[in-house]
Parts: sequence; structure tokens; C-alpha cells
Amino acid sequence: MIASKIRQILIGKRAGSVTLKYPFEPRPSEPGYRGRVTVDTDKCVGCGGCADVCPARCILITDVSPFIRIIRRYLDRCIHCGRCEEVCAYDALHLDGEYELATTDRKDLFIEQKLFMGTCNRCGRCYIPPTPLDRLMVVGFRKDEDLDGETI
Amino acid sequence: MLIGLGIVHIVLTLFAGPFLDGFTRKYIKANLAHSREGPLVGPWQTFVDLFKLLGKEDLFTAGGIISLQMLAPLVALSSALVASLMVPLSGIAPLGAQSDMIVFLYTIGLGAVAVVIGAMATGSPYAYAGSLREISLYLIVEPVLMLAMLGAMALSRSLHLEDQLRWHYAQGFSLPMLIGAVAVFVALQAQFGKLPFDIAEAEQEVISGPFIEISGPRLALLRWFFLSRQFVFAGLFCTVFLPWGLTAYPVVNLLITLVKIFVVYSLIGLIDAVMPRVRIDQALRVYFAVLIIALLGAVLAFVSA
Amino acid sequence: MENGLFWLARTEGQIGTGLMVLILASVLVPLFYRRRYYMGPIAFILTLIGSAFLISSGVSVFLQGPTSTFHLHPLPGLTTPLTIGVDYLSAVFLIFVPAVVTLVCLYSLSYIENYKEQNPARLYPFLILLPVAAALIVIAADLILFLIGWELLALITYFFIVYRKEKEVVRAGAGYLLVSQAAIVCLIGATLILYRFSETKNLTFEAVGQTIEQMGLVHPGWLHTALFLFLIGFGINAGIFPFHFWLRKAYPSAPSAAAGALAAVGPKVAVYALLRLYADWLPVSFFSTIWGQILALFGGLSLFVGAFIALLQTDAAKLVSCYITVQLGYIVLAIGAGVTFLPISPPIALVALTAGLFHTVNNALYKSLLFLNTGALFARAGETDLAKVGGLMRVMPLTGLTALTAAVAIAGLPPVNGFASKWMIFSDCLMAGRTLPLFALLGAIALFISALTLASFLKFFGSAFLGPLMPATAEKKDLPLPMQVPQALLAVACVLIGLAPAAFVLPLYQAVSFLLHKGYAPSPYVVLGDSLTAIRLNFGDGIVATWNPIPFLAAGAVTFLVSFGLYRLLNPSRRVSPVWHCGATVSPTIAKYHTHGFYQPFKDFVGFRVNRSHARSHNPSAYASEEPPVRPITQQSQPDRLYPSVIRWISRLYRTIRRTRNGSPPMVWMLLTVSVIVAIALYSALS
Amino acid sequence: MVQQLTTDTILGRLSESIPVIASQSPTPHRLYIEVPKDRVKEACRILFEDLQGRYTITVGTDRRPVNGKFEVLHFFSFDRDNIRMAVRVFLDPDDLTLESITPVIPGAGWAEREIQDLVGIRVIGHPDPRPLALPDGFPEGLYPLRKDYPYNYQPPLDEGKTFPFKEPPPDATVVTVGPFFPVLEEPSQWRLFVDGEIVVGCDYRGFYNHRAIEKLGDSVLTYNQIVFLAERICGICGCVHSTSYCQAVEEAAGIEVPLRARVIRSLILELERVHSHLLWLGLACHIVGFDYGFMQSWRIREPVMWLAEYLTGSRKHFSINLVGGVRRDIVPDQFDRILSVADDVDRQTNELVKAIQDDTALIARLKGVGIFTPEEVRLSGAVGPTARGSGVAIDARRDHPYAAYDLLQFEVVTHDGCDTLARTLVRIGEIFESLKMIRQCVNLLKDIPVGDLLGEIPEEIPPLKDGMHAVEAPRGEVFHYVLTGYENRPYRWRVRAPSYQNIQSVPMMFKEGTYLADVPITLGSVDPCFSCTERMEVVDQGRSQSYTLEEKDLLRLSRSKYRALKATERK
Repeated sequence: MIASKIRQILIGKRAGSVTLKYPFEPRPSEPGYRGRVTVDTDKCVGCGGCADVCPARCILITDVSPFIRIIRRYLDRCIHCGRCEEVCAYDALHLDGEYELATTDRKDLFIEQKLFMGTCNRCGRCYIPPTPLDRLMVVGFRKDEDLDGETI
Repeated sequence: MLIGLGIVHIVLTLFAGPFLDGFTRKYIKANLAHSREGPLVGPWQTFVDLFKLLGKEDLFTAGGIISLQMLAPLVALSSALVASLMVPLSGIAPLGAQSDMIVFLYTIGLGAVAVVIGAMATGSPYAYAGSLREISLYLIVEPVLMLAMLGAMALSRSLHLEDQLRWHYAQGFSLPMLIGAVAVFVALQAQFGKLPFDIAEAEQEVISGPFIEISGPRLALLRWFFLSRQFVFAGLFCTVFLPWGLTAYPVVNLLITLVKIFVVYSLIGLIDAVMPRVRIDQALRVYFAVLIIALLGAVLAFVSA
Repeated sequence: MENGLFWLARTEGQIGTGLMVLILASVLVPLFYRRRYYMGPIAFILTLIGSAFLISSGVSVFLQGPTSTFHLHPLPGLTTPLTIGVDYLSAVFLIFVPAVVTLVCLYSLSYIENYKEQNPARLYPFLILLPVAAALIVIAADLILFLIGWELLALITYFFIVYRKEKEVVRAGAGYLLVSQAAIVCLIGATLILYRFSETKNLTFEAVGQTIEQMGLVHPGWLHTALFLFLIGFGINAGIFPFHFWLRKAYPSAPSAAAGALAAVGPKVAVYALLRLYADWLPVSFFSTIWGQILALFGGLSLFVGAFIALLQTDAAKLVSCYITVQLGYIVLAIGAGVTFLPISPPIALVALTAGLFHTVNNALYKSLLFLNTGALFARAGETDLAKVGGLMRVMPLTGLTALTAAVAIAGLPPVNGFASKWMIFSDCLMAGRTLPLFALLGAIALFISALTLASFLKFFGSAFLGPLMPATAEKKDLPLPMQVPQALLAVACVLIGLAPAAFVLPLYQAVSFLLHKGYAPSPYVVLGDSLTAIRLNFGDGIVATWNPIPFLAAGAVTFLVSFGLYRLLNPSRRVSPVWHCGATVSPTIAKYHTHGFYQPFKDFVGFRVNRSHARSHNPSAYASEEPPVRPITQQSQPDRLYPSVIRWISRLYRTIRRTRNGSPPMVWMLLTVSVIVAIALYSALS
Repeated sequence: MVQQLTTDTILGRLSESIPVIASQSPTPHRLYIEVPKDRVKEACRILFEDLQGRYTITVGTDRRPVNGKFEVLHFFSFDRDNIRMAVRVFLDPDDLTLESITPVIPGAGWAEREIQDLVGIRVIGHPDPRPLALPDGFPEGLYPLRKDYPYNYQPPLDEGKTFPFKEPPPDATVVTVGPFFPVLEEPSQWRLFVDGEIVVGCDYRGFYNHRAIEKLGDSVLTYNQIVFLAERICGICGCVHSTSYCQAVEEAAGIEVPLRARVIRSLILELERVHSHLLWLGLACHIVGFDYGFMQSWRIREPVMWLAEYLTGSRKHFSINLVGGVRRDIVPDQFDRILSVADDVDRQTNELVKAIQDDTALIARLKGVGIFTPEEVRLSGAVGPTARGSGVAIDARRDHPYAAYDLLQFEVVTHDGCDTLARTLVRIGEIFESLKMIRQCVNLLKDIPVGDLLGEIPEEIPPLKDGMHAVEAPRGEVFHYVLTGYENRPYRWRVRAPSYQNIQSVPMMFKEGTYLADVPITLGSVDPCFSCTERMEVVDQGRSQSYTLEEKDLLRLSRSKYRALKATERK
């Protein structure tokens, strides 16, 4: 019993203090970490591929009129799986290594895009899903129902 | 003069208890054993906890008896401080002439009873379970201390702690006292409520027993009671059972006793850092063996008296 | 006859009138058996008057000194006159016994309402006669009157026990009768031996002292048998170790009020008898060392056995009755130590005897208070089983407070009176242990058992008064005044004695030293210290032990203020919230911590002697196919009998006798007395 | 000993005494037998007792839109012969009763109570037919898993009703461990009947956080979205659920997974086993008060988490799987970091285990606690280290090889101590085995050419195909059953976590004389993962401090959560 106790204390001493001084020293995430979702609104053509594959269904698309499509991204509900980045044919979406996303105002994590749509991109032909399981669920006029009561 | 010494004793108990506890938490438990940084404010962490609690809201249980819940921590802390007045830290104790070994034992008992009645007054089954564990352990650990002091009484022909202290320092080394000292040191681990014997307030089993329904300032007072009681027990052990360093000047004696207490605290803190918690029946078996050792010491003392 | 007033001034006069009033009252009260309402107050008033006389006589003894012996009219055919003599020791008992009995009478005014089906006329007369019997024993100066007193006490106890006419209560009464008559038979036997060997054929206490002194030289064998018979007789009544088994059945079946009175009288008067026998009659010789050690051993063993049996009890009345044995163990241990050290070192001996007497007085107070609290439990919750009772402090706060004081007193925690007497006993035994190690061992056992007493009475107070309130007793209102006042008075008495122990110990020391012949005892101020509150024991080589309550309380007050200051430091807000069951909602009846489970690890650990409370667990599964085999936990109604064979032999004898004589208990009693008469006839023929 | 079994011998043995209506055996390791309703109990008894099959789970499905009937499947597996089979029975909607098999197979207790609650099939003769998965005040006659029950409908709960707990024995006190207790990470309630310190009985009430994600799976999400939902069933063993789900769908749709993807899956699974066992070791030490062990084992585990973040992009939710393969490749320049982390963990764990192995105080708290005999393992259907700690050598990686386990050499660690200490030694042994396997996977990856990571997926996944698969999770065998459906979505998806069977066996471990202090460690020794058991969407698994919520707050929290979930649906 005593021998094992001494051995334990030696292990503890040899390991030294492993506590990271995180808030005082920065703690970078590993390369390839799936962190914050950044949207390059110029490249996004509004095809809706990301909205279909998102498991948490936090990308909502509403066609206000045949020419205006509104895409709302609720990034506070995002589970950072990186599927939208994979599926986006125009690599408009990218998950960087940033993980400090805590805010007091939900608007910081809410992106709304209003796109002027040409005629063709609502028929989905220009978006080729990588596997048959990811094809467009709904083609044509889309009206994603908003989060009830939580107007942001 | 005794009044002044009394104030010194009370202030010392109230502040040395939490400081030493904070010290062992940081430098022995965190840095040495758990290889982690430990609290930022170092040894003052226990004070920070206590003062935070003093400001918090005071919760009483609807099903229990409010008056007893209110009184218990107060009576407990005051009994621990009175007991600290009886321990001759600096060779003489403020209440030394007015009390003796049995009065000291029963004042500590009064503190334990106050905690138990306060816990039972809340009516929570966890409080009952925790306080009954404490009493079961008290029934086995208290005789160990009593037998060791019995040996000291037999040799020094008096029940006063001061006389026992003076006799032991004059006598120097004596076998029964050594056996008694060993038994009391092992008993200290349970009286401190440190692992492996913190069975009464085992957070994982009975959600910290007597502490479950107490919050805010009363929880701070109860913690302070346990911390002061630890200091008192350590003081008693270092003065009566470790027979070195009695000079003429009380101040020097006090410093020597504090050093001895500091060493005892770190030893107990070290054991606490690397031991799992034993069950109540295992603890009873361990302390029955220690009881036999203490009995042996007492018999030897009476034979050689 | 001198004129009335002068007669009243002298102690004999006060005792005479007191006894007359009480006897008249016991005859007068049953006449009102029709009108229950008036009977209580009348009985109380008459008891109050009678007791007042007795108490004043006791006090006057302390003021004017002991009375000379006074011969009553001699009985025909008996050579010895019936003599009465009141000295300091009897005065002590004359003060506290009537006081406690009066308080119990006040308590039973409204306690009797709980026994609707019985007529109080069967309780009050015996309650009034109780101080008479005690006074008779205490003031008797010759053995015959002494025995008559014991017989009266045994009868009164029997009628208390069979107050409720239920079947098992009557059987308990019969059991008690058997045991008490056996005790009386032993006392008669001892008296016969003394009578045979005394030249003057005179049984007054002085004559008995001389006969014992002679027998010590000439017939030591017969003296030992006489002392042994005396010990059995008084041991049974005291309820110490070998003869403690009847206590657990007799006292709980009596109504709690009556049991409280009995607890304050029966065993305490047995202590008076032991003191009278071993300190007064027995000369200070090697006899006293032998018998002192035997007494101390019996005391130590009854401590040990009583505490462990009490650990198993879940019924409040049984628990408190078990603790009579334990407390008597302390007293007998102290007396044994005193008697042993009479020849060796007088200071230790006298301090021990005083400690024993002081503990008797304290015990009478808090023991009767505990019985009254059990009565309060019965009054409000309908039963005294701790498992079915809970949280009563919210229903009756004052009773709860008095129960807390009594529990703290019996456990011997500092500020209250139990501590003062226990402290004296421990320090005396431990100091005595330096010459005779047996007493050190017994002192250590006593210290350990007092921790066990603390545990048991935390169980009593914890499960009855604290914890969740049972729905059955939720809407009950507080106790009526007559039940609360006696409890409060007894509790206040306990605390007062605790605060100024020296004031009470000095007169007791005087009472004990008066027993020994003159000039033998050192002055009390040397041995006990001279201050009014502090006791400083000094056995010849310096002050050895000190207990001074005043500085203790002063320091306590200061530290209490310090902690209250800390409490109010940041003036916290307060809120009341329901008990936390980890988020689940649990009804209080099943969340109450069951009394049987108290200290279960300790009981299992110490299980060698006590049959283990064996809990067969069943392993229910969320899908168990058939109802899991739950064997109910062996309920501890029948704790382990230490002498199973002896008990079985007695009950077999009892059954054979019963079969021969169509089994009614009085028949058995009559048979016993016949056998005694036959023994006497045989004996006188032989000698 | 029972002779070598094949699907035909089983079918033959059964049809001797029972009229088998139909049977399919899509592969030599799978068998579905349909039996008439009144002979189901007889069939299960033969499979369980005569052929020594291990009961896995029972699934109730509402097939009315398809063939107008309800379907109940009892799953058994024959580990020695790598065969999984199901006894299928069809019930017509107006006579929805079935004879209970729990008297024969105690392990089926919960599964039958669940189909009774969620699908509405009344089970006759069940010894303990209390509600299991539904909240206390759930209205009668409403069965969430039926097709006609809208997935986001939230019936009003009447607050008055409470769960019918068992009555405690006469002399016992009720001590409730949970729903919020320092030792349990997730809410579940153990009502212990305690006499002093001895436990004389217990009752369990779980499913406080049941979110019925199976309903979500078959009504809202598509095949590939369910992978990420499956992964979030449990905070510690996420990858196990997603792999098992993907393999079930692949088996049903007949998709061929490329070798490199299978090796990567094995590597990530073993990585998850290492960090899960180290987590458990720390937790067990904490429960016993041995905070030293807690701190040291979690210190050793931290590099494994950083490695996982480096390889897969997140510390715990690896999100590496998709139906048909994996999403990320493990490139050669990552190999040396994997090997160095594996060596460090191996050395340090060895050092720590050697230090605490002969610590008599720790051994005293683990030895002889929570006794669980092999016979009880068979009866309760316990799996994983809980079974292997009692000498029952069942391991899905060896018995039913999947991913790349047929290419790896490893031995199944068992211990016949039957107590908590044995289970601890099994888990420690498995850490070293997993590290060996990780090194083998890296060597395999070295010589497999870098190629595509997703198998060939047919244009349309054929509907109504059965697929069942299991993966050896750190806590035992995770079993997923998928019945493919229409509109790119499964028709029925059933998840059975190992803790589902292990928690049913915990009351058996409270043998006579169990101390109250032993209950947390006995519970911990099973390493219960209540989130897996209750298949709830655990969102705030990261926050470890225990929040003290009232019963009312719990309901308010769950309702607001449910409303938020409902709001995001499009249709």
C-alpha cells in the first residue's frame, strides 16, 4: 500500500502542472477543426443545396417572389458538421478554426441573404449532389417556415 | 493576561484553520498529487469560499424545525472555539485551570451533537444518513483519543492538560505515550474528516451528509466549525503528544506549536490527496485495530505509573 | 402531646403530619371514583400538602441536624422495637422523591385522559402512597420497618404496571410480582441470618452494625451470605446487571407518568439501601474492599449490557427503561469505588460516594423527565414506537425542548447536570485506577458507554421530535398546561444544578461523611474546593481535576456572539424551501429515516453479543418474473436474553407451579410466602 | 456443447415444433422467421434456452400504410456462429395483444414495456407493465411511434399523475439517488430502499430526457442527415452509433464500402474506445473518492482528444461517417502523430495502472462489490465489459466482424471476478488492446492506395428492406435496425444502446448486504450512458456542472426545447 502511494505521488510530481492558462493565454484549435461557418455571399448562387443537407435544418430558404430568394442561416443552432461546406458546389461556405462564438446578442449568429435570382437556378439542374442521397428535396418554389415566435 | 491569551486563541483558531486547509488544498493536493495548478489565490481559497458563502441566501427546509436549524451551526462553532481555549498551545491554556481532559472531550462532543441535531432538524434522509455515519465513526474514534489521554493522565497523575503537557515535556520519551501518539495520529485522519475517512460528508454517496440542506452563512459557519475543530485536534496532538520545544517564553512556544501543527497538517493533507474513501464498516474495522493499540498504550501506562 | 405548632417545628412532627395527610388522601381519593373530573385536582392538592411537609422535614434535618432515633409502639411477639431515625442521607431522599412524585401527579392530571377505558381511581391512590412507601424505607431505623417499606413499594409498583387490563400487561405484572417477591424473600433471609447471630436479638440499625462487626470476626462465612442476599435484594430493585431483565417488560407496560414516578423512586431507594448497608453498617474493613469491587464490577457490567440492549430498541418506553440499568450502573460503579477505597484513601472514597449520590439525584430528575416526554409522545401520536412517530417538535415545541435538555443531560454534555455528576464519577474512577487498575478499566468503559448513551438519545430525540412530520400527527395541537409545567420545571432543575454543581455537592458530601463515624472524613472544602460553583477535586496531592461551569459559559457566550456576528456579517436574506430529494417528490412517511436503521453499521460491527439485525435483501429487477422473496427484516422486539437457560428454567418452574394450582398469579404469590414461612419454621427449629 | 449452427439448422430446429409461415436469409449471417402470433413465446423459448441464443432487442413497427398490420420483431444473436436472426410476427390492428416473453427472458422487460408505450401493442403476462418511456401524465391511447401520430404534436400532460413506484419493505427508508445526483451525469432515478446503510431493494425510473429521435428519424430526416443525429445520441460514444447506423443502411441497401474507409472507421472506433475507457477509469476513481486517479487518468486522456480533433475536426463528435463510407481521409503525414500519441498513452497508462493496481484501499472498495454471475449475464442479456467482467467472452468485433476487424489481430479481454474490480481490469486491458489495433490500422493505411472513400450508392434505395447491424461500443454492443422506406428516408429505425440491457441488470447486482456506499460505484461499474438508453438529443452535454432544477423547470425546459425543434420544420 505504501509503495503504491509513493509511486503515485512520484507520477503526479513528474507530470508537473498540466493546467492550460486558457483565458489568459490563447489556445489555438487543431488544423482541420470544424469551427465557425463563414459565408462568402458573392459566390453563393442560392441553389439551396446546403439547406437540404443540414442535419440541424438551421438554413431556411424563402422565395418571396419568382425573382427574390431570402436565405436565413441561424448559426447558433449549427452543429458544425461541415456537410454544407462539402456539398456547396461553388465553395461559398467554409468552416474555419474559430471556436469562441459566445455572444449576448443572437443577431451576431444570424446571416440573412437576399438574392436576385435569374430564372434557371431554381430548377436545380446546375447543382449536382455528390451522392444520390443528397439530391434536392424540393424543387421550385420554396417557403421554409420561420422559427415561430423567435423573430430575430 | 488569560483574557488576552483567550482572544489570541480564538483569533488563531478562526484564521489558522482555513489558511492551513487552503494551503494543503493548493500546494499538496493540487500541485503535488493531482498535477494541476490549483486555486489561483493559493492558500486563501478557503477564505474566499467562506466569505462568498457568508453573502449567499440562507435556506431553511420547510419540513424541518427552523429554530434548531438556525442554532446548530452557531452552537457548533462556539463549542469548537471554547475547546480551543482549553488546549495549551503555548504551554498554558486560557481555560486550562478551569477545565480538564474530560471537559475538553465533552466540549468537542457537544459540537458534534449540535451538527447532528441541526442536520436532523432539516428532515432530509441524506442529512440523517450523513450524521448517523458521523456518530457511528465518533463512537469508535473518540475512545481512541480518550484511551491515549488516559495513559497520559495515569503517568502525569492529573487530568489537567497543562500538567500532562509539563510532565511529558519534562519526562521526554516514554513508550506508552509514543503508542498513544501513534494511535491519536491515525485517529486524527478521521477527526479531520479527511479522506480516506470523510465518510460523513461523502459527496458522491450521501450528497455531503449534514451539509445537504444548509446553505449560505450557516454553511460557512458549519465549514468553519469543522476547520476550527481540525485546528484544535492538531493543537492538542502537537502539544500533549509531541514532547519537544517547551521554552520559558509563551510566544516562542506558540510559534513552535504552530510549526508542529503545520507539519501535521501537510502529512494529513498528503494522505488525503492520494487515498480513496473507505466504506463505514471498513473504517470501523480499521479503527477497532487502532483502539486495541491505544488500549495497549493505556495498560502499559497504568502498569508503569 | 405538645401544642400543634411546636410539634410541627420538629422534623418528626413534619414527617408524621406529611405521612398522615398522604395516607388519608389515598383513602379519600377513591371515594370520588364516580366524578372523574374532581378526583384529579383533589389528589394533586393533597399530595402537594403531604409532600410539602416531607420536603420541609428533609430541609429541617439539614438545618437542625439529624433527629435521635424514636421508638414506636413495639409489635407484640417481636423483641425489637419499630424505630424511626432521620439523618442527612434520608433527608436527601426525603427532599427529591416527594418533589418528583408531586410533579408526576400534576402531569397525570391530564395524561390520564388518554386511558379512557380505565378509571383513574386505580392510579391516584398508589401515586399518593408512593412517597409514603419511600419515606417509610428512608426514615426506618430498624430492619422490620425497612422490610415493610420495601413490601409496600413492591405492591405499589405491581398495581402501577397492571393499570391497563390488557393481556400481556397483566402477564408483565405477574412477572414483576414474581421478581419483586423473590427480592423480598432474599432480604428476609438476610435479616433472619442477622437476627440469628445478634446477641441482643435487636434489629435496630445500631444493633445491626454491631452484629455485623461481630460476625465479621466470628462467622465471616455467614456475613458474606447475608451481604450477598442483601445485594440480590437491592440489586433486583435497582435493576443492575444480573437482575435487569424484568425492567424492560415492567416499566414500559406501566403508564408513562407512573413509570416516571417509579423510575425516580424505586431504583433510587435501592441506592439508599446500598449506601446504608455498605457505608453505614459494614465497618471499614477488608469486607468493604471485597464487596466494593464486586459492586463496581456489577455496575460496570450493567453499564455495558444495558447500553448495548438499548441500542436495539426502537420503542421509546423500552429505550428509556433500558437506560435505568445503565444509569444505575454508573451509580453502583461510583458506590463500589467509594466502598473499596474507604480503607485505602478516604478522600477518593468519599468523593466517589458523593458522586454516586449526586448522580442518583440528577438521574431521578432527567429520567422522570424522559418518561414524561415518552408520555407526551403517547398522548399526541397514540404510540411510543419511534418508527411510526416523527417531527413532533413542530406540534409540541416546549416538550421537544425539554426532551432535548433531558437527552443532553443523560448523555452528560457540559452545561447540564448530568455532566457534573458523570465528570465526578469518571475523574474519581480514573484517579482510583492508579492504585487499583480495575477502576481505570471500568472508568474507560464508563466514558465509552456515555458516548453510546449520547448516540441512543440522539436516536430518541432525532426520530421522535425531528425529521419529517407524520401526516397522522400533523394537525394535532400542543399539550395541555398541566402536562407542560412539570416537564419545564424538571428541565429547569436539571440546568440549574448543572450551572452550580458545588452548591449541591457539598451537602451531599456532608450526608455521606455523616454515615462514617466522626473524625474520619476530611473536610469538604479541602477535597471539593471552596467555591460555590466550581468543583476542584484534590485527593491529597494537589488539585487533580476541575470543572468550573461559570468561565465555561462565559467563554461559550463570547464565542456564540462571535459566530452570530460572523452570521450577520453580510446580512444575508432568508428563504424557506422544501426538502431536496434530488428533484423527485417523495412523501414524508417513506422518506423518514427508519429508527431500526440507526447506527446499523455500528450494530453490525458490534454484533458479537447482540443477535445481528439481519437484513435479507431481495434483488428486485425492473422485470422480476415473480414477486421478489422479501423476508421482513427481523424486528428487534425480543433482544437477546443474556441468560436464556435461566429464564427458560424459571418460566418452566412457573408453568409447572401454575399447572398444579389452576394458574392464577396471586396463587403463586401465596405459595411463595408459604414456602418462606416453612423455611423460617425449619430454621428456628434447627438453630 | 451445442453443435455448429447455421441459418438452416436454426430454421430446421424451429420448424420441428412451430409452423414457420415464412423465412428469408438474405446472407449466411442473417435470418428472418415469421411465426404465428400464439407461438411467439414458444419460439423465443427454444431460441433462448435450447439454442443458447442471446436476446438483443424487440422492435414494434406500425406497417398499416404498407400491409395494414402491426409488426413485432424479437432479435436474437448467436455470437459463437456469427448469426443474427429475428422472429417476426404480424398483428392486425383490432387485436393488438401479444404474449410477453419476459417470464422466459428477463432481459426483454424494458423492450416490451417500450413497444407497449410507444406503439400501443398490449403485452399480456408482463411482470412489471408500468410505463417506461413516456412522461408521467401522457394521455392514454396516444402512441407516438405510430405513423398517424404527427412527429411534432405535443399532447397536454396532466400534472397530477405520478409514476407508480414500488412500495418499500416495512422497515426500510426510501433514499432517492437521482434524477439529479452528483454521480449520475444524466437524469435517472434510483429509489433505494435502505435499512440503515444496507440496501434492501430498489426501483428504477428512467427516460426523463426521452426525445424519441427514432420518430424524427423516420418522419423528417433523410438517410444522410440521420447519421449526424445518430452520432449525437451519446456524448462519449458518438462515432459508434453513426457507424452502426451506416452499416445497417449499407446492409439493407447492399452498398459496398471501400477497404480504406473501413480501416479508417476501425481506427476512429478504437480511438474512441481508448478515450471512453480512460474517461470511465477517472470517473470510477472519482465515485470512490480517489480524486488522484480521476485527475491522472483524465490528464493521460487529453492528448487523445487533441489527436481526434486533429484527425476528424472535433474532439468528440467526429462526424467521420456517411452512408457508404467516410468523409475525411487520414493522410500519411498524420501517421507519426497518431503513433506518438498511442505510445505516450500506452506508457503513461501502464505506469498509472501499475501504481494503483496493488492499492489495498482502492481494491477494498472495488473487490466483491456488485457481484454479477454469468447466469445472470445470460438472463439479463448484458453486453460489453459488464458481461466480459463475469467471464462471458462476447465481443461483436470478433463474433460479428465488421469494418476492418477481420484484418486486425486482437484478443478479447475477459476476467472471471464477476465484480467491479473485474470490470475495471477488463476495461484497462481493452485500452491496451485498442492501442495495439490503432498501430495495426496505421500500418494497413500505409499500404492501401489513396482512393475514393465512398462506395457506389444506387440511385434509389429499395424500400422495405431489413438491415440490422451492431458495433462493439466501449460499453457493449450497440445494435441498429433499419427498415428502408420511401422518399429517401428509412421507414423504421430502432437504436438499442448497450446500457439499455446493462442498466436492467444493475438491480441484480445489489446482492444481500450491499452498502449504500456501494451503490454509486456498482452503477458506475456498468458505465451507464443514459443518453444512449433514452436516445435523447443531448445538446448541453459539454456543461458538466449539475444544475438543480425543479420538476416544473424540467418540464418547462423540455417543452421550450421541443417547441424550438418543431419550429425548424419546413412542412
